[in-house]
Amino acid sequence: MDIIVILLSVSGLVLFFATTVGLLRFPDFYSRMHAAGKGDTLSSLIMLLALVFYNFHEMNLANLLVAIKILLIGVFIFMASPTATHAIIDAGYESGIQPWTKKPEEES
Amino acid sequence: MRKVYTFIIMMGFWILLSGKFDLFHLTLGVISSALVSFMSADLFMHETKGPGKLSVGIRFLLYLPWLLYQIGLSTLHVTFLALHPKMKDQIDPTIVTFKTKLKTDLAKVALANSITLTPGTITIRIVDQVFYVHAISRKAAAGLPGEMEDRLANVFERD
Amino acid sequence: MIWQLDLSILTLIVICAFATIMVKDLLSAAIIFGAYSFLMCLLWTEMGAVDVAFTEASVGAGVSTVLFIAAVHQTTRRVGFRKSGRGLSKAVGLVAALLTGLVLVIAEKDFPGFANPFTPASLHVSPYYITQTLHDTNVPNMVTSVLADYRGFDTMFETAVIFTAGLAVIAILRRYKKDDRCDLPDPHVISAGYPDTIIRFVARQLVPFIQLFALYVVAHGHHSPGGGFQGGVILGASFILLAISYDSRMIIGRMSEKWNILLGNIGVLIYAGIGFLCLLLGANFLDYSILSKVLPATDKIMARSHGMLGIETGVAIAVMAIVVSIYINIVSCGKYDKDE
Amino acid sequence: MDSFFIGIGVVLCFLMLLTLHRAIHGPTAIDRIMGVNVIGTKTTILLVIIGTIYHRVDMFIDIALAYALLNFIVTIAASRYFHHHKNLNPKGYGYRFRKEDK
Repeated sequence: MDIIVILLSVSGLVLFFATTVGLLRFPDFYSRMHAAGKGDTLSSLIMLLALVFYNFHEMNLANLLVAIKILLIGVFIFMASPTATHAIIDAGYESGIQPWTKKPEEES
Repeated sequence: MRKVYTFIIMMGFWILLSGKFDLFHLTLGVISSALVSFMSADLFMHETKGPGKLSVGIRFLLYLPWLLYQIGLSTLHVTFLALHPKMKDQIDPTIVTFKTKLKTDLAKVALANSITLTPGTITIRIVDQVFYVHAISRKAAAGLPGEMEDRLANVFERD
Repeated sequence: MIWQLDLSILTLIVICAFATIMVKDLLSAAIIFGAYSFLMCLLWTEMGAVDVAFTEASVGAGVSTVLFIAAVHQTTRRVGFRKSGRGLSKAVGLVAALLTGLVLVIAEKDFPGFANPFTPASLHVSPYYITQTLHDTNVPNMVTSVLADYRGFDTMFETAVIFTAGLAVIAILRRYKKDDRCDLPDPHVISAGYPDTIIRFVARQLVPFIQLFALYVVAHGHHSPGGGFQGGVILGASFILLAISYDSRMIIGRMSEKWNILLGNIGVLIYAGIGFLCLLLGANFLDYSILSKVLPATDKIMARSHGMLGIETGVAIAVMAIVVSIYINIVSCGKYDKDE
Repeated sequence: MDSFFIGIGVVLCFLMLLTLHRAIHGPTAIDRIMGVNVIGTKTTILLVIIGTIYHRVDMFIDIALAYALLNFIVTIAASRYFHHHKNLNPKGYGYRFRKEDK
């Protein structure tokens, strides 16, 4: 059981790390948003799943309720995170950020 | 009618949250759920048509595993791009538009969020029937709207 | 206390605090302050102060950052500062800060050591609360019982302070003249952009869950962290979410100005009314155990528990009304019921 | 197992530090909103992890739930600002003591 928990949380951490690196490395706002919006959702879900497994070591009502609440957090993140991503990128589009393209001299 | 549905859903949510099943707390739960369904039932079920919802819910649950698979793919895609040493050669961002055939708000929102969660694309905005999508590479842009729209049309707009 | 986490979170907090001061763009400062509040909540949680952490979570994430952004929205993003005399004022500020720091450092040595078990507070007051709370009041969460019962008087006047703050905001911002023009283009702003289907839909689905969660927090303040204040703030935040994703008419339709002010009054009245009820029944002010005469099927201990629930409800109603009223008055430029 | 979770918490804090660079440095205010949104998600996870370390998840879970519900509001409010004020990065803004201020 512990092996599953360790495996899941380490993979979640790796995905979080990739998200953060993407957040720092991508060239423009829109591509950074790809990193922030996508990497975050799945890695949070994986981490939460690991915590559910860890807290569910023995079967009783209290543990079951805690596990359900952690899963509820996952559901709300799953609903809210893409919407927040959309809100931010929409604000960027509205305020007229130029997307980065292969040939930067063509714009301007 | 929609107040009753909202009340039932809220009561279920309360039982999950509360975890206390004595009479006092259940009474509080009934009062709170009634209050919430009085305040915001019209928000929660804006366009409901009644009991036809159940089959839609079941089909949506069947759609979720495919979506999770896509999310996994997209995360791996982003990871690959972020850690690639010559990342700027790999990406080629564009903004594309396309017209959808979905009609209800629910289906459009589900499509928009699915696009956001699948590899290489993010929905920027919806204006009436037209989606503005930012794609990180030409290949991702070419795949729009693709399979997803058909699946969602199957979920939400089949009679 | 986990020192590894303590240290890393503290580093982040210090960086955030400096960044908030150094950034000149006020909108960015408000946003970074949001991150500061997240980290602060983590620090409280990590030290085990769960109720304080909950307050920080609900206020920081739900209300305060939104109010800052709304204020920046209605005024300006620019920081105003004088060109001349900056050197002198900075020198004066530095001297004042250094002097205050020196005084604090000197005063620090009179304090008891951190987590010292032999201070007067740890020897007399805390053990009583720790050992007797459950026996006295049947409330497992000590913080709730201390706030609402043992020190109910304090909390009542805290509620009154919040109420007064709401009144002050109304007195300063509200404009009653019909022809009073606002310089800004649209008084109902922050949200009246084009209709964004996705945000509206998701907000609509989330609002009932947020409201029910708020009521759950109020009702379960006895058993888990939370209580009237946090629940009220979250309830207010749900209305603010509606106002942001639609526009402020959406709230005004649900809660007109008259109702809003009335609700604020009712909240404080519930609190004071329960106190006076105890007085009428022949006990001290806010001594809930006497309520067992009125409430059916309760002994004295359960009466204290139920009395606390009553005043928590009052606090929640008052806080919710005040939060909504402050937000609407800032956003609509003081024209709450403009269209009516 | 506890020390494993403490290690995970410290690594998450380190990642938050990296994200904070994006949140503080910008370049635009929208990048800052993005950074703060990511920090908010990480905070939610870290709250549950702290609860796990203390073996009282039932106490800490409510705070995490509140964050999962409320984190969304700040992001939307901040991004709504740009529907009315379209000046993204006006001149003379940024850090104090930069050259163009003088």
